[in-house]
Amino acid sequence: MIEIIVFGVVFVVALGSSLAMLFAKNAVHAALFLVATQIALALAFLLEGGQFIAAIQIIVYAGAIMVLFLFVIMLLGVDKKEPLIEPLTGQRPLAIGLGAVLAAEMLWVAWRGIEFAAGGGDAAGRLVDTNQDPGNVLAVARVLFSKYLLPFEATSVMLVVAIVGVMVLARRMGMTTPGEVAAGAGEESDLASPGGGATG
Amino acid sequence: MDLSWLDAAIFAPLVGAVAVAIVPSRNLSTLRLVALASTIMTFLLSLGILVDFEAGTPGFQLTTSLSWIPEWGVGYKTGIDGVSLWMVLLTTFLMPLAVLASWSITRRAKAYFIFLLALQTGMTGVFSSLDMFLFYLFWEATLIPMYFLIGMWGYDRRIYAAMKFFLFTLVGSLLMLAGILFLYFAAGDNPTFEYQALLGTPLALDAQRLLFLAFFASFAVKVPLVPLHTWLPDAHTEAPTAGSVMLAAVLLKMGAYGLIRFAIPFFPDAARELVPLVMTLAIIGILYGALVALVQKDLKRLIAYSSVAHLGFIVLGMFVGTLQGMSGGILQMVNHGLSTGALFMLVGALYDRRHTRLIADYGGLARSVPIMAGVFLFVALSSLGLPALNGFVGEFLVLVGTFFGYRWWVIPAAFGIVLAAIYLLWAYQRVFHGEPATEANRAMADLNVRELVMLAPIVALIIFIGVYPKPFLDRIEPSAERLVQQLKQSSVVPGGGVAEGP
Amino acid sequence: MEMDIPRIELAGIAPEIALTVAALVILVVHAVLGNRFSTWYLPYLATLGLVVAGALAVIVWDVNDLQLSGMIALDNFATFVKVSLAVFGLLTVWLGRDYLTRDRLEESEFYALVLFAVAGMMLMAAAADLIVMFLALETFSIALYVLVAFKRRSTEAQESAMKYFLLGAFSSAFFLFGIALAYGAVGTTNLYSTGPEADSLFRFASAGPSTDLDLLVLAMGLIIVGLGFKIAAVPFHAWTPDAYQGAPSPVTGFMAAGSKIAGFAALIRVLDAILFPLRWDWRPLVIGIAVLTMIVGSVLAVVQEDVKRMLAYSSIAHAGFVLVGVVAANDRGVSGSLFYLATYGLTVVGSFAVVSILAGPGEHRTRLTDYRGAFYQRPLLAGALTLFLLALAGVPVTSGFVAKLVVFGAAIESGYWWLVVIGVLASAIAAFFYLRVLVVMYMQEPIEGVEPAPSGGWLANGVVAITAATTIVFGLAWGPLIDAAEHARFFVAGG
Amino acid sequence: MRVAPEYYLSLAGLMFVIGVVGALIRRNAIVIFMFVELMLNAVNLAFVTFARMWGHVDGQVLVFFVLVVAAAEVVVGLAIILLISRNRGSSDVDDVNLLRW
Repeated sequence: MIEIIVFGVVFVVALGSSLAMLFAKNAVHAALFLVATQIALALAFLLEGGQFIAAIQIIVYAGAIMVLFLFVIMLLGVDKKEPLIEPLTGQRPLAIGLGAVLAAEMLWVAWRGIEFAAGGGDAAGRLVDTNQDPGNVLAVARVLFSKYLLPFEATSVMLVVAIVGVMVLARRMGMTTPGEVAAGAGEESDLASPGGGATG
Repeated sequence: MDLSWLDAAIFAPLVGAVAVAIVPSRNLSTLRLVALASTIMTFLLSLGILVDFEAGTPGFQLTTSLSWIPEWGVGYKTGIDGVSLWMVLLTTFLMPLAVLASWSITRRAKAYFIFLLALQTGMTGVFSSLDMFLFYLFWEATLIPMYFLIGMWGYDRRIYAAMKFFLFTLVGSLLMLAGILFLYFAAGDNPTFEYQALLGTPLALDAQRLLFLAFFASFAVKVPLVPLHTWLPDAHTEAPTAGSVMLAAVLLKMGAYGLIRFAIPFFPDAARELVPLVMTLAIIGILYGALVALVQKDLKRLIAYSSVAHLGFIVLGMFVGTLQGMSGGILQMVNHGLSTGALFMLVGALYDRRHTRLIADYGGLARSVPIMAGVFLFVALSSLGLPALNGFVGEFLVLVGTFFGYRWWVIPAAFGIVLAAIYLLWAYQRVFHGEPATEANRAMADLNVRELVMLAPIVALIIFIGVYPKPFLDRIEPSAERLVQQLKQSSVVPGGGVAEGP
Repeated sequence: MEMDIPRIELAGIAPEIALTVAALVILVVHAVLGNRFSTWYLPYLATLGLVVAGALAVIVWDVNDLQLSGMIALDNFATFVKVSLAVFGLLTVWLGRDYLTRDRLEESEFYALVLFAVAGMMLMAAAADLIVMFLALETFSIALYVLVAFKRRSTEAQESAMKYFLLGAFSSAFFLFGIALAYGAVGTTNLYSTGPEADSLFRFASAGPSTDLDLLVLAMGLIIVGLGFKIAAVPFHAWTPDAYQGAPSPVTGFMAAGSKIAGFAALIRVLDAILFPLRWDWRPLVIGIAVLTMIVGSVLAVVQEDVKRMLAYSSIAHAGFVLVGVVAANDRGVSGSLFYLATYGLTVVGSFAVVSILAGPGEHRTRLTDYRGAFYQRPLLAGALTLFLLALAGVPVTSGFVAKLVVFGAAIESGYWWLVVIGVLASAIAAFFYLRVLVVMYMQEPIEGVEPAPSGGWLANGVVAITAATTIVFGLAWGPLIDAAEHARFFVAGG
Repeated sequence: MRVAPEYYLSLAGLMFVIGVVGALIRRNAIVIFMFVELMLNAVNLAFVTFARMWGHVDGQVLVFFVLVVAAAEVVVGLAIILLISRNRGSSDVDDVNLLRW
């Protein structure tokens, strides 16, 4: 019963904030609505037995990533209204039409597509059991470091790529004269650190 | 490695092209001489083909078969029969003359000769390929050198003409490529590109129709049949002399050759069905080409349209389904190559002297350049089919063949000959008779030694074929007979739509 | 529930590891040594890494295995793609060396990012699990976003990087949602069954219409959309012209060759191997995309005035041609597509090498009018570009022709002759713009008073020579390559 | 009493669609990027929902990967956006016309 009530709240908040993002004229407002959505989703994760995920959703997403967003928005001072001219004639109605079709498809599949018994039996109950013993974090860790070992390692490479990339980009910001050849990787850049921070 | 004279003749020009590439580009006369020597060498090699060729047998001779891409059933397979024999010889015969006709090319001569020699390999290869992959390779390989020859050394509207030529031909040949692929997979479990293995591939009638049209698209553009001919006047007019010569004398024949070598034998049922259509197009071509030629002001354009008319004759002969028609059509391919080639060379000689192609700019030349006038008249007479000259033999055979096959179609065809007499003689009269329009015409120099050397072999052959065509017909007829038979065979399988695929 | 650590078998990812190590070594060594000793050794390190990676990929030829808990497929299909990628990477590094020293850009990061990108692309080709595929895709995409913005002080380049990035992230989200739905449908993201009772996408797809497929079909559609962005298929191509134009030419060549083969490798594996039983569901979508891609790519290329932009549209059109092979979904289709991608990659890297040299320092000369009379100023480069363009147009004697032949052949074998007719007509349209370049280079005179660009270094010229040679060789003696492509089979359980 | 997965999925689907529409119709690069993040959030919800449906934690692990990817993307993406605004000398990052050919 609690799940139904909380889900109702989550549903309204998540969907409402997402819609509000669409209509927010101000980038800061949009970012804040996104934060609201993410917090609502964290609640949904809790409802569905994903405690660990719910926690990192708040910490990484709402915490690190969105802070970075807001930081950049503030830095650029884009707290102003967007021009409402259509970028490409008909792009807006086209996008909305496409969205409507996609939404219809999604809903139809959501209600038609999963009728077959996934996994059989009381699958959700099994997850509850897992979360009791050995507990959600341990269960996630076990799967993550066994079955998903390779993807886990792959993410580390990806993060290195992102860090190297940001270093390159950051060096392009300070550049004033073309003759100033970058002095190699030893020259640490301030902007490289958010890359590390967000992933930590 | 069992290579024949044929393979040597195909690749000798490439060796020549490499030799030309080595010569420093400043050294114009050496470039010319190397190119000339290479083409003459090739011609001598091709005489070896003539020696080795046995008259009276219909099949392919001097065949070479090498494995190339066994994974896809592609082989290097060459060989010739009575049809391709004369096409190959026509090519190798005209090539040294085309090089001689290129003396006026002084700008970027090195690239010019390389392209010209590459073109020769492509043309010879087309006529001797017995593997569809190889054939397509050579077929397209003629396209690029010709494109550059027109585009780089042509006249004012050369870029337009080169683009048009390339794109028209490419669309056609790409459709043919799709057709070749379809045929390739239709052949059975062991797909192959080999020509003789593909003959008689059973196909449903509607598949045959589509495939015939795909091949026909490619060849009809090349021939060209009205209404696909519009690239031809531009390309012929804008090309440099040697380009026009090779284009008219050989490249157009590739289309007619493709029709009888591939389109008809592969899809005889569809071909039979479409004979009336093709013949109608041929007749339209004869009349249309002649009528349009009548009103041309540009000498090269006039000859270009005369080609449309002549090729109409050739295709007519090939599709009437009689031995005379087929042999006449094949012989006429040679004849047209000789006479039209010579006409283009003469116009090129005129252009070199006066830098204009307009008929109105000339007049009264017979007095200043009597030899040239004489040769021009002679070649024109050959082209319009005067008895005792080569054109007569071919056209007469075509008309006889048409008469046996489709009696009433002879009338428009014969009318075409009359028109040819009118436009050619009228053009001759306007250019060489009357009062010289300008001082330049009065002071024009007659044919020099080089030009005489280049025209004399053609003149000799024109007379030879006109008087004594037997050596030619002896070799053509067995193959022609077989081609006529192929039109009468059937390879249709009942049922099975094309939609299901092979 | 005890943890079962997977057997650590590294054969499947050895090339990726080698590349990662090489990239890190390059970064660290350069960071330690700085610019004190010049940077001549960096391209050698990168070359070494790529050669080792290629060799490590080759030695597992004919091994048929799943490794690391079924995350990596060790099959000839992956090997073929990996070797091609190693070659593209090598050419890019060599070309990049020339470009970077000319434009005085930092080298170590460039090589490192290229190596990382190659590693990501290789992983994508070998991925036997959708999540690995996704991570690999993100790895090389991130590297490419940065590489596109690599030019210094070029707002144009940076804007194109942003556009590439935004659309790339957008498409990733589609891909990811597709993965989520596939996971929902099957309960795993794995493509192959690792054990007798394990579930996999393949097993599910093979079960046929008895199961409810709606979820999977939608997932499939979203995955196709996501990968469609990477291979630059219409209507997901909007980033391509800008990114290709804005990126440094070596990077553009690398994107066109590597990104395409990696994206297609994933697409082919998912569609032609895993979801083959569902081909009647995905074929209409892929056919539609293929037709649109061929036609739009060819038609829009005709009106371009910038050579790089034109080559971008040409690369879009080529994606359409490869899709024809994907649609065929037979053995010849797979091998033909691989052949196409490998030879197209070499040709396109070569064309961008020429473009890079002719564009001069700062890459200012890429407009069509800048190529006027190029043949008379740089005959060999112009000749090579001619060869590449003819190959792209599919003219015989070049590898491009054979590539079209095998792909179209596969489609005809599957009965899609009408798709082939559309394809050949599109390539005829496409020929028009290649001819335009030839016209400008050969049939127009150079502009008076404009100095030709300085000639490229020996490395860049070497890249041009190598790619030109392969373009000819694979056009005439294409037997060995098509043979290898035909042996590039997918992993088969128990096979 | 549990809420059926259909409801969660509907929410995920709708959020995803809003993300798509927003990314297509907005013009500010940062805002477009936020909509992409919204799409990724929808994906996370779908993963978690399916994880419960199948009764194992694999889906939750996948969310972890999505988060890492999102973080890496954000870092690079925002760096590019910052770079442009710096080089243009203004904060004007509007007019990202994504569908221009």
